[in-house]
Amino acid sequence: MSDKLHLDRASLHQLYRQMLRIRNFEARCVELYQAQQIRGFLHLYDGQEAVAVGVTSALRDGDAVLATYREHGHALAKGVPMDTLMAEMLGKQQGCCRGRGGSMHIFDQPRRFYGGNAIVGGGLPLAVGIAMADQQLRPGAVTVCFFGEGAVAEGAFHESLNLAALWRLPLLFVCENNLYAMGVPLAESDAQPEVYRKAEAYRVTAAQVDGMDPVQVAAAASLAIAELRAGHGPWLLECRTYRYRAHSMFDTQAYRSKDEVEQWRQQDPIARLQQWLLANQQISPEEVGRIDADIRAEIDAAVAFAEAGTPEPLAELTRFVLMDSVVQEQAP
Amino acid sequence: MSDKLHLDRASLHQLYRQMLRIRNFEARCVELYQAQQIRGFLHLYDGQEAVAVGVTSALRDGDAVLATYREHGHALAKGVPMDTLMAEMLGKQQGCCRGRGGSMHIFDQPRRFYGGNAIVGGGLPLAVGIAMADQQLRPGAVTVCFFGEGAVAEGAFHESLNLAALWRLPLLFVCENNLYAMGVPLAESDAQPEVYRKAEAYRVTAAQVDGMDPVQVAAAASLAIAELRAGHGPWLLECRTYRYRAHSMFDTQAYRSKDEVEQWRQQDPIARLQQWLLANQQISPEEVGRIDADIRAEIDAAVAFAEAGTPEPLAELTRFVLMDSVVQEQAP
Amino acid sequence: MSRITYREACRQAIRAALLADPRCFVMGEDVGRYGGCYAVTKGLLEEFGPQRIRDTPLAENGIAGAGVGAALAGLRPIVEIMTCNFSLLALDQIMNNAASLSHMSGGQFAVPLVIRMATGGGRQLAAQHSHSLEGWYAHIPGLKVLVPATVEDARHMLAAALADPNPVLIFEHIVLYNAEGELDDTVTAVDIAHAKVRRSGSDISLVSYGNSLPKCLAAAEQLAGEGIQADVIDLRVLRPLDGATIIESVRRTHRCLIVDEGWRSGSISAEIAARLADEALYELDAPVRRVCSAEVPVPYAAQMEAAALPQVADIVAAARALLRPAG
Amino acid sequence: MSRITYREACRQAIRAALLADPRCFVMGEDVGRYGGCYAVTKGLLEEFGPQRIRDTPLAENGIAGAGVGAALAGLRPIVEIMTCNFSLLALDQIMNNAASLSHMSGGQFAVPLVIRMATGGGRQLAAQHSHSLEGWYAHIPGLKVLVPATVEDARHMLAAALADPNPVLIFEHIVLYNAEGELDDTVTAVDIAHAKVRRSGSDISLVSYGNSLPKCLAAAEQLAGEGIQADVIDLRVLRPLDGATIIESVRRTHRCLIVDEGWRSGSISAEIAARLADEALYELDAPVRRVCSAEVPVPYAAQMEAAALPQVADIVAAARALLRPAG
Ligand SMILES: Cc1ncc(C[n+]2csc(CCOP(=O)(O)OP(=O)(O)O)c2C)c(N)n1
Ligand SMILES: Cc1ncc(C[n+]2csc(CCOP(=O)(O)OP(=O)(O)O)c2C)c(N)n1
Ligand SMILES: [Mg+2]
Ligand SMILES: [Mg+2]
Repeated sequence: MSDKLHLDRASLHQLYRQMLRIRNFEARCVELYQAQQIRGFLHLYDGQEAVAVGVTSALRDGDAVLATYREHGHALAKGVPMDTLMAEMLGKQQGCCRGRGGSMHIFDQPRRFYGGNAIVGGGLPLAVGIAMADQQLRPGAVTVCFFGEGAVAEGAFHESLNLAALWRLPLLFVCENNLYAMGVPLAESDAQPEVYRKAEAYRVTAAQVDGMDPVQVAAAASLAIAELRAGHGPWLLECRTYRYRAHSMFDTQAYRSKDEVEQWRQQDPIARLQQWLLANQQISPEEVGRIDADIRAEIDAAVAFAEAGTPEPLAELTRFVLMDSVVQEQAP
Repeated sequence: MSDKLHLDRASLHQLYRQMLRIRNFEARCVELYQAQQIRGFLHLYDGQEAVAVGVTSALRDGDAVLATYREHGHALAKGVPMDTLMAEMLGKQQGCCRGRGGSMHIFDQPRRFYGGNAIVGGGLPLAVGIAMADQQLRPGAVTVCFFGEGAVAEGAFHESLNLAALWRLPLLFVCENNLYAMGVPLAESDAQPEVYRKAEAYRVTAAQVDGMDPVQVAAAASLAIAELRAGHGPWLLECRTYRYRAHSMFDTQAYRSKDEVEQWRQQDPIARLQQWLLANQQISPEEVGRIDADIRAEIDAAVAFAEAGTPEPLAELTRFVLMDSVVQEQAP
Repeated sequence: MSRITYREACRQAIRAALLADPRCFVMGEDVGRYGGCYAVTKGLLEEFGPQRIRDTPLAENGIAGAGVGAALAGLRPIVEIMTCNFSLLALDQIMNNAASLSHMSGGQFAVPLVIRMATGGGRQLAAQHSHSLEGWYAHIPGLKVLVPATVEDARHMLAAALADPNPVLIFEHIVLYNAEGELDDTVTAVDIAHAKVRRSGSDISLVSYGNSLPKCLAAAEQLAGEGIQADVIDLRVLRPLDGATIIESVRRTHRCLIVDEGWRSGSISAEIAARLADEALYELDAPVRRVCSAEVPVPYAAQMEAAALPQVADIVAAARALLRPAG
Repeated sequence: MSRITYREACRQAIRAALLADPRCFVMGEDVGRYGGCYAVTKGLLEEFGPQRIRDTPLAENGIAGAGVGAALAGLRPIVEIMTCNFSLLALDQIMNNAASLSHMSGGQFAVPLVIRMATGGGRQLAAQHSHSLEGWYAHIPGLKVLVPATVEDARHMLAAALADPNPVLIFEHIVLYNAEGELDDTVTAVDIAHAKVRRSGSDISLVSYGNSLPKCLAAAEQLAGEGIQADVIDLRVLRPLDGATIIESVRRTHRCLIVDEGWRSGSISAEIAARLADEALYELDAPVRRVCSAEVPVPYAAQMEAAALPQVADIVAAARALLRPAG
């Protein structure tokens, strides 16, 4: 593991715990999907946990986050409660979006988690606007927008980076470069496969980091976010990472070799951090066990909460198509 | 004038003649606009003539050109006959688009002039497709796509450069950087105001030239087009230029100073080329006079042709909304 | 009463909104230095400065999305998409985010965003600059769609739109900008829920909006000369559509002609006719007719453009045919 | 006769087109290696190679525009915009270029382009992945809009679309991909101009298309059990709309129910009702009714999604009400 950033024991434990929470939460989601309790598309973050966890470790409560349809990890890392998240996955009224959103549309207003967006690149312009508002209304707050390397080819990426740069917005663009957009490899989706180098076209500061290393990600994010808070304009962070499984729950994966997947699994951020922590006496086997048990309990509770949830009554179908008030501005 | 490219006398005369044709054609358009014979929007190319003329001087007949709503210059330079062009400006059946297009939508199928596009950035994706087809059907042919620096902020620019680069298309992107998009100066529309540097984000070869110097433009275009014909992939050429008048026929021009306009007028490509040719004995005063007279006659004839034209009958209103055949593939 | 242009009414509306709420700002292409492509925002940059009158690059999708984000996070953006022709580039943000976010998030967020755009034909701007897309936008749940036709609505609808917690699109007709009208200074607010009867008559209902309203009023004038009294309804709001006012009128007139600058097939006129065919079928003494734009990309030449768009003569002829069927 | 899935019929159609014309190629996101997001193009990359099965980056506007350009310059592109939800990003190219170019250029160019996209809801994919936009696209002059509902149309419409000199959009319903049907091997071509009566009856016309067709057929079956004979019309082509076939049916049944997965207001069902209210008013013995999607962004949860989309029971109930009005 990198030692660029000197993290204390508690912070390292937190990185480890958060990654494991995400990994195990999603493992349970897979079971629930197979049991047909979760339906629709289910995009797993399996392998990429270091990115969301590393970046959000540098955030404060009032900061905003936007992600994609592969956003369970970002939601959990940003503090969305696991029980309302799981209830949403099951389409229950008790879900954070009352069952309307599902896996691809997780929102959490109190945590400033602005989705969950199933349109590739669709979150980037939103992030620009949120950062604009924050620049004026919440000095010091930053917005982080996560997206895949596939999104980089979309016009929305280009327009958003330019706007953010022109207006020096406190906006961190995080490209989760997992090398594939569904089945299209990076080299066929982008003429410049070093994504971070795209930032030069907007005179935006950029860095490329090992997205399998939560400490390196956290270090880079901390640096970038400190700059953002100081008002120095947007950053682009490219995190090289990998998804272990199919794009959504199933595809033939004819576009890549088993070997390639296996090689990336060798660099698993969770296993490696655990080994490092143990080898360096930063964690005890008992602590490892305790974290594991805590997470298991949290997940069990979330599933129980979700399963006990009720369906939204059909009479509510059209509720919230139009709103009566600007809810996010009312005292909670 | 630059002497990078050693042009013979005839070629220099041709550059001069073409620029003057465009300048004087448009001067007449202004009169016709004031007389309300031309209506709608009228975007003048006044000041930018060196760009279209310089670039097209490097083209062959079978090459394709796309431009914007400011496209009279490109159309004339590409060989669109002045009479059908003028008839189109007047909305006559004898116009190249039978009066349906007008100033902003000049098309000429035999000359492979694919418009005339009133959506900023709208021509770029089309150019990608044309170059794709040519790569397969017309080896050696190239496509040139002209657009303003304002278009560079549009997603379409980004998507098109990436596609062209990935597929190594024979496509020359020509950015006519006249420093303003309507009233917005370059520094406020683009975080990276050195437009040619954007090309690096797609690993596209690029150059920046003085767009007020037709010889420099021609030299750069020749080089680029030779590379394109050899199959080496797309180029971006940024031509720094200036429009002397309002964006369309009238605006208050509060966004720039009279001084600035005056300074650019000092570098007028037509006046400078004329002076240079005279000073270097590359043209005689008589030849200058003859060119002038030729052009005047051509314009008079075009106006006469256009004025003698007839309105498209209303019974034809819906004709060509749907086509019966792929006309461009039939023998003419 | 004061006489002002529609353009000036739009300008006053924006100015008043900026004065009333510090969270409100204008963002769009050439809204600042240039003063707006139709000169609606002229002078506002000087008065309010570049943070509140924000010139943007050309990036319709980015700007629309930024408007949504800014609305989510506490501002009150007035986004100007210069004309609806360019709004096609912003449709993803408008439909998939602005219109969907509230419902999709289970009501956690409202999107108090206003998007203004110019619409319509009639100035020989040809195919790519003459669309009338307001009726088409009215298909999208989660949006409100306003079509001010009078100086009063141009002056006051904006405030109502800004007070609304939902994304509201306002379509201003390019031909109306220069139109003048009397503004009643005692009126300080309008609703954005109802259609309005602009002229009363009992023989036929003429239903329209935007720049078709003055055409209908002119037609009604002519028809009156022939002894035909038209009820002229200004829809004002295309979504949610005020079907009740239309049906109430048809119950009185038993005949309906809808005038709509959108292309005929699938236009808002179709929705109105469909509602009548469902909810007021037995009230109809004649077929429901429509005068719409011809189904062509609007051509440049004057005579062809005029033929493509609804004209007073077309309205008069269609109304007459409904009342005095030939043969 | 052979029994195949709709997906397989789509695949065979593409394969046949590629074999028939060297100018024809497929371009889109994940059409190659991945085999298409709904596995329609599986195996084609291996057979035809990367120049004819071209994987693209994510850039819907760019791809659609490139398709227009390629069509202008002599190729026969089949562009796949993965789903119609993403096509909003391509709308500028579709409306302002593909649909307008022929007319705008005075007939100098045709645009022989086919764009395929998946459409519809019913798989719990939620708001941003469940739009039914085919009826909305049918508003645009210059386009043709096809909605294959049967394996025969899935198999043969593409060839007709490619032979057409105009831009043709084909909407394939995500729920139909797995549906099986009998393909008559003696049929080698279909027209793309006419609606078809899929079941004959004299009591009521059920008009629909796409995934609403099997629902209407199931409803007709149930209604037959109650002694109500439904004429079931499959629109097949939403633009240009075959109004004659609909009106001919209504002349026989005097009652019409339109079933459409689009949002109700401004859907293609509205256009159909409007045509009836104009051209067949005196044939109607009952109001024209519509069963459409609820006007909401389609929600994720199963029971809410089902409630949002047209269902067989809704069709049966609406038809019954038209024939046996309560009270
Ligand atoms: C605009 C748009 N186009 C296409 C899709 C379909 N799609 C969903 S995910 C995806 C791949 C995205 O790849 P990337 O951005 O690298 O993210 P990853 O899935 O690898 O995390 C595609 C093509 C979509 N959802 N939105
Ligand atoms: C998509 C789109 N947005 C906005 C406009 C309105 N508009 C027409 S020209 C123009 C400025 C374009 O500037 P630039 O690209 O620099 O070209 P120039 O006019 O300077 O030649 C604008 C904003 C448009 N036609 N299309
Ligand atoms: Mg990826
Ligand atoms: Mg410019």
